[in-house]
Amino acid sequence: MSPEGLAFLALGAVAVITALAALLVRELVHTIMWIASFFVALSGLYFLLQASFLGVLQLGVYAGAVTILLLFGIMVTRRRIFSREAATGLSLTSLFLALLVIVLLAAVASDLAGASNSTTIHSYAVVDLSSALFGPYGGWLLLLGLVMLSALSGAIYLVREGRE
Amino acid sequence: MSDPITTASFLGLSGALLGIGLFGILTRRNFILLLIAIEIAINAAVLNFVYFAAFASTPASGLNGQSAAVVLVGLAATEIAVGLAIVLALNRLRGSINVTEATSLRL
Amino acid sequence: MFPALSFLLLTLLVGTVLTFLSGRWARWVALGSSMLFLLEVSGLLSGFSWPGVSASGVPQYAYAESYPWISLPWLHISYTVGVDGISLPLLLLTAILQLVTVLYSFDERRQPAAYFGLVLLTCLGCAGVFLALDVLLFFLFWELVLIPMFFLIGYWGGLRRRYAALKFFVYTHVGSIVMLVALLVTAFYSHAPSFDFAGMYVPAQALGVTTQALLFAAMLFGFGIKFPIVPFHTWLPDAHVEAPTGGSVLLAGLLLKLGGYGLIRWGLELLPTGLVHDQPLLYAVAFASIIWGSVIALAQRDLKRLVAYSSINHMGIVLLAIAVDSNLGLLAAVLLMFAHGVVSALLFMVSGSMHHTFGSRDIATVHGITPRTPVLSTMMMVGALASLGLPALISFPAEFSALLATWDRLGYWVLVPLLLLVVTAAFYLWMMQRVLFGPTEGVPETARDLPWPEALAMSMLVALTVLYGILPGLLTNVIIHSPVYGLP
Amino acid sequence: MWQATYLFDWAFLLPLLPALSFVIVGLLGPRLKRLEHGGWVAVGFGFATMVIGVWIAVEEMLSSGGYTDQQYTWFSIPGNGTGTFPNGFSLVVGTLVDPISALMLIVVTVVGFLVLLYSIGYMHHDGGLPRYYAELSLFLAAMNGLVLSDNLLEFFLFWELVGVCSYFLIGFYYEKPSAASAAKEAFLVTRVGDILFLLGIFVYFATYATSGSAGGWAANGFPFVQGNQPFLAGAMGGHSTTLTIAGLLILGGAAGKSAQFPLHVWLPDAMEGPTTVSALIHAATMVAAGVYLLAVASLFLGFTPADQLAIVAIGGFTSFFAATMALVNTDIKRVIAYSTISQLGYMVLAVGAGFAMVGLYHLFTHAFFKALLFLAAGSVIHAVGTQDLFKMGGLGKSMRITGFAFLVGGLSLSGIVPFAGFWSKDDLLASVYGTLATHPVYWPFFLMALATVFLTAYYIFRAFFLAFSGPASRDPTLPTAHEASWVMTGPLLALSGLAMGAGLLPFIPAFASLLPGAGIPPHYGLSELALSGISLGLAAGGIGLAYSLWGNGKVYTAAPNSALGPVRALLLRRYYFKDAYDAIGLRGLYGLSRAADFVERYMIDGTVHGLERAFGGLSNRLRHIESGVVLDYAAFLVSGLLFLLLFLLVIAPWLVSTGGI
Repeated sequence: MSPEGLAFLALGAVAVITALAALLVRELVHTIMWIASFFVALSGLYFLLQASFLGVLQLGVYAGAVTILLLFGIMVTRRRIFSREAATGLSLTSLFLALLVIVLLAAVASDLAGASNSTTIHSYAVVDLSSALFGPYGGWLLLLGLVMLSALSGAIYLVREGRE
Repeated sequence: MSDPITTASFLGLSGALLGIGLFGILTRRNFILLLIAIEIAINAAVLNFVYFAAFASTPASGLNGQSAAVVLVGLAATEIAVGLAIVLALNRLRGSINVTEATSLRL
Repeated sequence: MFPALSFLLLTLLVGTVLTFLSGRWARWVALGSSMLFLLEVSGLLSGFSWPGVSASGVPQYAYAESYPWISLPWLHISYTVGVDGISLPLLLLTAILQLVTVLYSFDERRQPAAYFGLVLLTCLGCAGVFLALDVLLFFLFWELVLIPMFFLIGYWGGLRRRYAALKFFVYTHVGSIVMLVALLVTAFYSHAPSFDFAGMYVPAQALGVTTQALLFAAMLFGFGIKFPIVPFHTWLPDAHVEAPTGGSVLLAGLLLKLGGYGLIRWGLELLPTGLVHDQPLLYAVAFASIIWGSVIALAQRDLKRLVAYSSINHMGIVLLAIAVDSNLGLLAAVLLMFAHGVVSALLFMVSGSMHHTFGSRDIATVHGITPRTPVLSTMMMVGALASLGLPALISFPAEFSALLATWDRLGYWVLVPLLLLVVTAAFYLWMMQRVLFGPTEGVPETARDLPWPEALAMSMLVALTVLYGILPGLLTNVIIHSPVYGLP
Repeated sequence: MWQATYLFDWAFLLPLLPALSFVIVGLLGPRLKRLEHGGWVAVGFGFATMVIGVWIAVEEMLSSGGYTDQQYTWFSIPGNGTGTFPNGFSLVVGTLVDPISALMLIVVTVVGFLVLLYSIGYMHHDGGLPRYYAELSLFLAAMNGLVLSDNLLEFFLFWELVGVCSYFLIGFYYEKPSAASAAKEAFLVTRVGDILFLLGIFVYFATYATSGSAGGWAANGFPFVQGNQPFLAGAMGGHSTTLTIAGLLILGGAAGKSAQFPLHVWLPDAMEGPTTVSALIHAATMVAAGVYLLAVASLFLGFTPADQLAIVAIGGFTSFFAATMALVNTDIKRVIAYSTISQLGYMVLAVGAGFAMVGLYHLFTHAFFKALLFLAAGSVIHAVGTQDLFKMGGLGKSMRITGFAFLVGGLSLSGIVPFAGFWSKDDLLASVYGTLATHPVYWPFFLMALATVFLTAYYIFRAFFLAFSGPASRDPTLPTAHEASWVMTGPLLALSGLAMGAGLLPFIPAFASLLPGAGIPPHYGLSELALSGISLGLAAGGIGLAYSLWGNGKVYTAAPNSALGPVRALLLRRYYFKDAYDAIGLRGLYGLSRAADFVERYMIDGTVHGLERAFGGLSNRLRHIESGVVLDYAAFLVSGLLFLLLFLLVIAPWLVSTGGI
């Protein structure tokens, strides 16, 4: 087994475990820790796939910014929230639904087993990606910017003072 | 043991992550946990993009996948921002961030 | 070539928009626009020459225009318009009825701009239906008719107007959905190269018997609700009774014709085999409508309701004439639609005038009006006699041809519509006996004979009734220029 | 130099001139006060029509049986080489002047003109005169058109038009509910006949269109003549069942128009109209149109023996049946109306027995003496203001001309030699008698007709004696009667002359050419003379009985408990036919209609409203699914995704494997 294979197995296992843990632990603050680990594990997977820019982006945006934001949200609502997920926890129906999705997706995946015989991983220079982003995908990027802008103003509107 | 880096294994991984995300979405009532579950599901999708970008038939088409992933990451971040704003507003209005209590959507 | 039909639609559209915008001058704008419309249609009539069927067996149309509208690899929708002998008389009817409706309602006080605008919009939609030769364009105009009529009933109508308007809308809308589905299935299932009539003509006719029969039955339902056919007719009496007079006139005179026209144009022409296969169903429905409409009319006290039910009876005869599928029958169907358009318009105007002259349309309470309102009485008499099929008036040649065609196909079954003619005569005569004759009762002192706009509008219809009754050739010579008559 | 055909080409003026008069009087009548509200205009046009009509008839006599046909296409469909009408189809209107239509022209235009003239005096005091003269002119136009029709369709067209004129004129006094009701009744009952007639046209049409020579009927509508030959009976030889049905349907139409049993009920009620209208429309012309139709049909279309029997039966029975009802009636106009039905029965009988021309002969004489009787009765009504015979009396002294006219009419109707009625009725009875040897089944109907001679003489002289004999009127409140002006007595005298002399006209060969057929002019052999003697004896007996019971101002009253009482009641109730029809119409049809209305409101609409409620309730339940909880929506979302996945992975492959797609 190649080192990449080992790394994949390890990172994949970490991702699954941390994701589950993030949703199942009682303490909300622990959740943040687990989800941060999950983001890092995914970032590792991206590096493994030689998508270094995305890996960095994942680290920066998710493991950094999003985690901080979530933490911030918990802190602000701290006083009133239950620190634990006090409600029912597992709903059997939901669990069943989710498992069914997993099974079916796995079935799709097994259908596709061996679909890709290529073992060469494309690696891209950040320059390539950026020229793609500002070239053919410029419109998308612009759109993203607009979405972000409107989301920003929306968020500000939502949290502004004096709103009953 | 053969090389575990195959399409099936990556798809299985992202499928499992999506399932975990969905599970969270369906069961968690804490709004923040809901957001986290959504993030897990989105990341499962991004993982797919990155994987197929890496094993695309041509380098150019691989760039497509990575670009989409970048846009997705951006969107997810935006979503978190708006989501948290909603959390704050909900917290202030209702004194609770239990999503099952916010039912004014109903007719 | 000058795009005459597009010009016509454009002037109609401009006239409608101007009417909506012109406030208290609306009636004059509407009148001018209607006159222009009639003038244009007269021009079309005088220059009408039908190009016939092309060498490849595809029908062609006079004044035809076609421009691509939506063009995708799998979807070709075009703006295609044209007329032949079937649509041109109905277009003429539209122009006539628009003019007389505007004239009749000339003194409308409630929101005149909106009222006249909606009347013109309804007629625009009807004209579009008669002109359109593309499924989607046809459907567009078809639905366009629905909206102004909904508002005409719902705003200017009688006491139960909301109920009536909603019933009208729901019924006809259900019909149009089924119709659209049937048309689309015809287009897709036959792999027609485009959605226009000429493109669908040959492929649709090549469809299998079962397919055609099913599609035709669906179209019978879709178009039949407009007809209306029993038992999907109950929207009609309510809509007529509650609608303002102008609305009733357009409803009976034009909207019912849309069903008949659609069934001929898109049903019979595209799916001839289906029609033949569905003939037993068609006969059953037609007979049911003829019997039901006539028998129920006898029990009505409200004049408008009575006329509404007699419309069901007459449109049943139209359906019968279409169902027998012979060139005489189709001639009769179009002629009868025209005749019914004129006569029912006259009768609904009479009902409307009766209502605002005597404050009631109840034939059981208003008696002996002739000495007080001779003009109104004369109009009522001519209308009733024309409707019961008196020779020298417009319905006779049409009904005669229809019945002859029925005899030709069905033999002694023709006794059913024939005997119901007696019942039709009975309820009209009874109505006249009660309302026109006998000692004067239930007539308020203030009752005055018709104001001039109403008298003028009705006189025009009476003149047409007599003119086409004596010289039906004026119409039939136009009608026969259509592919359904199988002419060379 | 006048060409013989010159005026034939102008035959279209005959319907056109009165139609013009209709338009002029109808539009300008109210302004023409000095011209009797347009009355004189109508009279003028009527006179012009009479001149042209008689002229054409004379020309026709001189042309000895020629046919002149002018056709105009009404509307047509070109043929397409296939289908039922391969050569296309055209409906024509035309004017056909042939012997019998010329004969009818004399009747229609002469009586029409005389009645119009008489109306100037008779109607003078009535309101609504423009309407009256306009409608009467329209009637004349339609009647002329009917007489000149050259095909069945055109015949039907004018047939309906005279019907509607009759409707309007019966309802002339529309303020009277009885008049309005009678008008409706007349229209409806004849409408039933019209429907049968129309179906008869269809049957003939279809049969001929399939069996006739190419380009025949289908291409030319429904013509009576093909060239100069009656043609259809031969052409339809092989279709006896169909022909029988068609003949019966034509008989139905004729029965409606000519008030034959069982569609006779409307004619007595039609007496609600002005007497002039009764004279013209309901005695001389329109009601005779049914007989004319039968005659035309027998000549050009042909009847099968079964048809003939039916026609004979209807005619013979009606003549007797109507005469019985006239025996007891107290209304002077209704007595004459029943006699009209009875006489029309004679004509129908003759046509059915195969003597169409003899039937028309009687139609011709009957038109004059019956119009005379009505106008004389009108003169009486005009003078005394009542129609009740039992209030009148002694009018013979104060109204000598009228009394004379009524007497002439009565004698003619009774068939007393040498008045017009004698010749035609005698010819008719003799002709029918001649067929008894070969058709013994006609015997009962012949005997009924013979008995009717007695009844006729009795009831018309009963009316005569009641009105004119005796010292004075029985009701002292009646005004003193006196003769009206020349416009009324003039037509009476003219018609009296015709009622005396018209019967002899067929002995002139030129005139006889208008009635080309067996029995014209009458032939008097030994058996005919014997039959004449019998019928003269019967008529004289009837007159004698009437005189003994009612003469010199007597009023016969039967013993209170005699058997005549219930019979009289039955006759006065008209054998309950009208009551039965009212029951069918009112209770039957109207009840059915009410029931249907109930079904409509509560079952058809009820179903719709039920559906509406069902869907409303369903949606009321379903909306609770919308809990507003975001997580529930998410669950729906996931379920949708699951469904799609299941479909793609499980259902679709399964469908493909089973060949479902």
